[in-house]
Amino acid sequence: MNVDALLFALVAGAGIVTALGALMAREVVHTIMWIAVFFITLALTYFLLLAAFLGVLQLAVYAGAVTILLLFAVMVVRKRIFSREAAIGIGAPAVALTFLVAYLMLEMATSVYTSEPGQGYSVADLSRNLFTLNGAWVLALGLVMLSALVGAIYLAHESRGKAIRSEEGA
Amino acid sequence: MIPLDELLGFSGVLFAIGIFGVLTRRNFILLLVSIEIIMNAAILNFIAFAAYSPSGSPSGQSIAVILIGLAATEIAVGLAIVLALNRIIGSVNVAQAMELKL
Amino acid sequence: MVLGLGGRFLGKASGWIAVAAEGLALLAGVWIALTEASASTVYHDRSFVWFSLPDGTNLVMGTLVSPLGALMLIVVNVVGFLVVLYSIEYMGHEEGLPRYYAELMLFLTAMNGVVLADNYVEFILFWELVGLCSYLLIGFFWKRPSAASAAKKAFLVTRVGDVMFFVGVFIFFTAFATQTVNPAFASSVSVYPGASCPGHLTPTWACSGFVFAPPNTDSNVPFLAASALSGAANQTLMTLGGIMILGGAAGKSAQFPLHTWLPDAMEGPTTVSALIHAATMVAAGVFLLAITSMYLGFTPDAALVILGIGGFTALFAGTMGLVANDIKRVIAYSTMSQLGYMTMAVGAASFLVVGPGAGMYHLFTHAFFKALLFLSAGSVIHALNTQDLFEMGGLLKAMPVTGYTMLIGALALSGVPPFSGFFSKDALLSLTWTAAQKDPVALPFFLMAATGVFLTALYTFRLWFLTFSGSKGRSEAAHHAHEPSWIMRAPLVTLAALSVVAGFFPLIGGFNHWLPGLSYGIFGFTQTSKGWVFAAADLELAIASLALAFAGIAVAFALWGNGRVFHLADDSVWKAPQKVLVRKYYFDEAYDGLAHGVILGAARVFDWVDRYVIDGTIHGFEQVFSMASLRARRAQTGLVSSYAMWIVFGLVLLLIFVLYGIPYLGTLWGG
Amino acid sequence: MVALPYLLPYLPELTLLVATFVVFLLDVAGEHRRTTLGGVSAFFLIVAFVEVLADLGTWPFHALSTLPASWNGTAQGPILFTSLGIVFQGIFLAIAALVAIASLSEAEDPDGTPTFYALLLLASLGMLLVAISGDLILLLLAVEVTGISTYVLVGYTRKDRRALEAAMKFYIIGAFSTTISFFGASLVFGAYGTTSLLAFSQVPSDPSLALVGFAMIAVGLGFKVTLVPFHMWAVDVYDGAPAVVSAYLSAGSKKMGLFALFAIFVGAVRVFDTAGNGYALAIMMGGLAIATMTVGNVLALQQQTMKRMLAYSSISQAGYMLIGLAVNTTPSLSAATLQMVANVLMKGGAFVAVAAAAAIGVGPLITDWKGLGHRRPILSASFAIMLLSMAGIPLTLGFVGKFYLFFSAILAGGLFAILAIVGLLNSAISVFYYARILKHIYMPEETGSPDAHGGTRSLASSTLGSSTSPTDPQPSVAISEFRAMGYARMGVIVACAVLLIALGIYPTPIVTALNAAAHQFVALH
Repeated sequence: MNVDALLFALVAGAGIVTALGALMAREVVHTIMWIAVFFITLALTYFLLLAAFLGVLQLAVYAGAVTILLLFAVMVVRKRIFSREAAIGIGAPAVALTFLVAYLMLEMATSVYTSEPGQGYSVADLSRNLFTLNGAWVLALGLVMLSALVGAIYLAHESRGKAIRSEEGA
Repeated sequence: MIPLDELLGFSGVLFAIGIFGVLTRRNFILLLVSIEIIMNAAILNFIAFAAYSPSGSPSGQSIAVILIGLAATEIAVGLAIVLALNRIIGSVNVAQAMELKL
Repeated sequence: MVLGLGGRFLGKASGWIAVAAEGLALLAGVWIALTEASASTVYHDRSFVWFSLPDGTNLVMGTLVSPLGALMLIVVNVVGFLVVLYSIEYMGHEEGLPRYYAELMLFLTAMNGVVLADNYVEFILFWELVGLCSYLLIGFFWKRPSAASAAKKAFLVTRVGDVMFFVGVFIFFTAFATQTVNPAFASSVSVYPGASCPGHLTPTWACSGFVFAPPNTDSNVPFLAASALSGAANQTLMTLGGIMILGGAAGKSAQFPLHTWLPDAMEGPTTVSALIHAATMVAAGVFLLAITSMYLGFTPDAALVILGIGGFTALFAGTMGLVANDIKRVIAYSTMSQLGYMTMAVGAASFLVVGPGAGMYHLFTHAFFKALLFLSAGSVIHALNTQDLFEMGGLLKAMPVTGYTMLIGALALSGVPPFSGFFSKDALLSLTWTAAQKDPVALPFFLMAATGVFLTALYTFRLWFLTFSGSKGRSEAAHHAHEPSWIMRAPLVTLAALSVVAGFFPLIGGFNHWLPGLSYGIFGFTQTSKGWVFAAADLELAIASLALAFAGIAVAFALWGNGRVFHLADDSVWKAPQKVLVRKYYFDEAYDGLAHGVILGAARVFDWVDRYVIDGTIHGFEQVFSMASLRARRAQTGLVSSYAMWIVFGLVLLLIFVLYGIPYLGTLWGG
Repeated sequence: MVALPYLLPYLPELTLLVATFVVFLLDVAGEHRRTTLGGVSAFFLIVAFVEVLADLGTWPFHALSTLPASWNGTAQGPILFTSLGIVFQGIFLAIAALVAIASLSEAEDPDGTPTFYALLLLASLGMLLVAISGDLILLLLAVEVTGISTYVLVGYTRKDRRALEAAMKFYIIGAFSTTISFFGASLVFGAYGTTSLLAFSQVPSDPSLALVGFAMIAVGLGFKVTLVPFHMWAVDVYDGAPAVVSAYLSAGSKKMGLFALFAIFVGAVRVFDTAGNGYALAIMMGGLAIATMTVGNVLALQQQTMKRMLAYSSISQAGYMLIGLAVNTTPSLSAATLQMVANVLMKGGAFVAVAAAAAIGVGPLITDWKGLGHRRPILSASFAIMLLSMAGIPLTLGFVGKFYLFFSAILAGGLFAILAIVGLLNSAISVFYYARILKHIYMPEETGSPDAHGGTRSLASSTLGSSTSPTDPQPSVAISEFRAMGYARMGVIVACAVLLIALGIYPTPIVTALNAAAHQFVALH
């Protein structure tokens, strides 16, 4: 077993544990901590895959920005929120479906086998690909962000008229 | 380098965990987290496939960059919606918002 | 012609505009029909391309004035005109007249469209429209819940038939699309001007002009031989297709399993009943079978089924007519019964591979006397404001015109010479007899039909005697009855005249090709290449049917004549056989008690079947769907996680399909 | 180098982009009136629509070689112009313009109005991008542009609890589904090494990876198309959202999802069929279509409120249209597109009609429409035409579309006939509930009912409606009917009804155009 495989086993194990931990945590704040670690494990995976730029991006955007965003939301809502609430009625089928999906995914994964060595790319390669050949993606992402901006500002903003219900505790 | 099938297995398990979260959690923020887990599984796939790309093209990484941006954007909108809803029903539990049914 | 069709849209304002428009249409229709009769070629216009398929096939909204179409054109527009005229007074006091006339005009437009369609697509389009108009018109009196539900029922039941019709047409299309027709046969058919397909006759959508018997040729030559198909068509598929087409026709023409809507449809205005549910729309089903009969010729099994359904309906509806007390319902059952005859005749014609002339002949004559019966009934209802037969009686003095015209209609319906019904009924009976000789399977149905002749006379004259005979009425209103004005009388008289003379119409030279294959019967006249010659081969049959008709009239007279009241379908009807014996005032014949016991029993059984089995099935379906709907609604819990779960469920199904199902399919079909 | 020739093909998209910024500028300038903002939006949408029509009229309107080398319609670039895509652009713009005009009659809302129109324009821009995507990722991103915009549009009356709840549900299910489809896209990318749509017609070395990916994409887009069992959000969302937004979702974003399915699966059929020896994709899509038609229709039977009934009927319509993909021939795609054109007019029009009725105080229940036929003849007649069209009654475009669709299934022969038969049976079932509504509308009202004349029971939220409807003495006068329910709204409704009939009687030109477009589309993949 080479070092890569060992490291990956560790990182992947940590990823799975933290993902589950995030979903099982009692407090939402704990969830966010778990998920931040989860994001970091993925970033490590990207480094192992020789995608250093992506790893950095993952750290910055996910482990940084997204986590903060979620934390911010929790702060605004200011509630101790039930996370372990009973999955009423659909718990058993949900678990069954989950295992079924996991099984199918693993089944699919075993069909793939590559013996060729993997490769890394320089940031220059990446940006050339992203901004010339696939510039339309960036454009479309820009549009997504534009509409998200318009929508999020509008929804998060208090309306100019009176609010139906004032915010609690804030 | 990590074998592709193991990577796919990892992302597949993450996918299943995300689905499990979406199905069982009632807290909107946890739902967002679950969806993010799935999205990360997808991004992992793209990066993995880029690493093993036969044509040596970094397209997969490009897509991963785009998806990271997309996921963050999506979360922002989701949080805006949940804040607006929280103002009215005073909860972020989706089980509290069940007026529309049957 | 375009003027005639377009003119119909004008009739939005009120009755007289509608009368004028329909009058115009009548003139146009008659003109078209007469042109057809005298022309040497069939008018066939396929210039209006409705839409084209990617492979270059065009769906054409063509106009085909075929011989059968010309016949129908006359029927539809003559009856239509008279009914619209009649409506002026009859409907004069109702609300929503513009709606009524608009719907009536739309109906007539659609009906003309059906008649002039040159392919099935166009046919289906107008056919559906006819169904819609029927729905609207039955439900004209929205205020009555019964009318609304009757409208719904009519629409839904015919819709079931329509689905079958679609499927049947599709099946025929696929069955024929892959077949090439024997060129020798094709060339022999293409001498007939209606065969518009150049060179070869592939009944595809691009080229599906309805083709009928070659006109004016020796009609003993089968117009289509089953051997015409070079390759063996898939017989099972063809039979299925034929039965499906029958389903469509049965829906429209109220044949056995799909008949339940017609009696209920009597909730509509009487004029509508006369026009739609007696003369035209219901005839569209028979017309459909007639124009399809060249295809049905390929499937003797389907033809036999059609024959059987028709024969059975003829008897079945006849017995039902015997126990109904509502004047309109009696006529409605009689309509069903007569439509059964027509269906039977077309089935027999297809079975024998001859033209569908006999059935169409009956359709033609029936349209007039049935419209006449309905309109006279309407006149009675108009005068009395009741539809119950037992509240009428003795009206002959007060309403002589109505009474005598209705008598003519009744005689025609019963099949008494020289009224038109006799000829056409004789023609179709003798055709069926021929079919029964060829294949004994048809024999029971022929016997049913023959019994039907007796029943027809019986219930028709029950109706007439109860309404008009006797010296005084059985209700207050009946004493004060009076004739309607000339606007209502004129159509009655006209129709009565037509009922008398319509039977002779095929004897007129130049028109006989309108009724292809009509060589059997007509009171012993047989069509040959030399014209109509007297050949007494079927004389026995004619006499037998005449005897049956007279027997029916005699029994009716004995039971109900001269104002006698005999409640055949009393409430305590299970005791009826005893009652018959107890109340045999003037007659002592044993057969009577027996006959009525049997008939009544049959009527009861049929009624029960109708009410519980068939209606029950329809309601059952409604119930099942409603229940399923209610159950399934519960899944819509409002909880977003459960929606997500359904998504995952679907995802898992799809994944299983692609991971295991598709490879399995690969091995299944040999890798 | 001159930029203009390179930009010319993108004229409709650019028009909408300009329109969005004009709306922003107006917002910043303090202009919040519907008449201005909506008018501007509608104007630009119509301009874009005309541009699309001009494109269609002169197809091929430009040589692909004039495009930038990396963006032209080869397998390399993400942009791919197809004539069917242009047709769909027309459909998207038509529904957007319809919604923009109809929404002029909505209540004034100084806060929400600019957002509403900006998002409407952005969502339409996303749809236009979907129609010219030649690349899976661009396509999914464009779908997401529309998705994000519509999530917010659903909840844009943000004080309304039901609307927000609908937005929340829509968002969760939407985000979940798109994420699944991105996961699928990653697998497809892995199998092919590229995301170009044109590449999907080859069979990759690892088909099972691609198949799983395609199945996941089908789930993600099936959510947009409201295929059963991915449909459950739709009913709640259509119910909770403002009616014009429901119209947009039902007639617009659903068509976008269908086009995306077409764009992906028309090529991908070979992967399925090579692995499964024919019929595999047809079985999958056909199964979904059958489930969708049947469940939609059966559930519609028991609905009590008008919007939920329309939602279920909309679901069943999606099932009919999916037949086009299951059959996957030129006529069937053309027929499905024709059915979508019909759907824009009838579903869009019907939801707008619901909004119009709400404006004069008609409640949400189907029974609340009782007797409306006598009070509001124009609205009722138009609505009745739309219902008849949905039921597939002749002389309406709905009939033509449905007929052509089933016919195309028959033309394809074999097992596809099953789809046609199931479709026919379903349209027979659907008559049950359409007829029920018609019956209510044209039933005479009970005497003594408080709202017997002139809609005095005015629960209208619309200021426009509530101010005029009680003083509406002459219900049969067309002018007053238009005034009570808003000129713009009524104009849209009547125009939809008239077009349904006109195209239903003479669909020839549109069918010809669609056939040509579908032919090119199939040949390309």
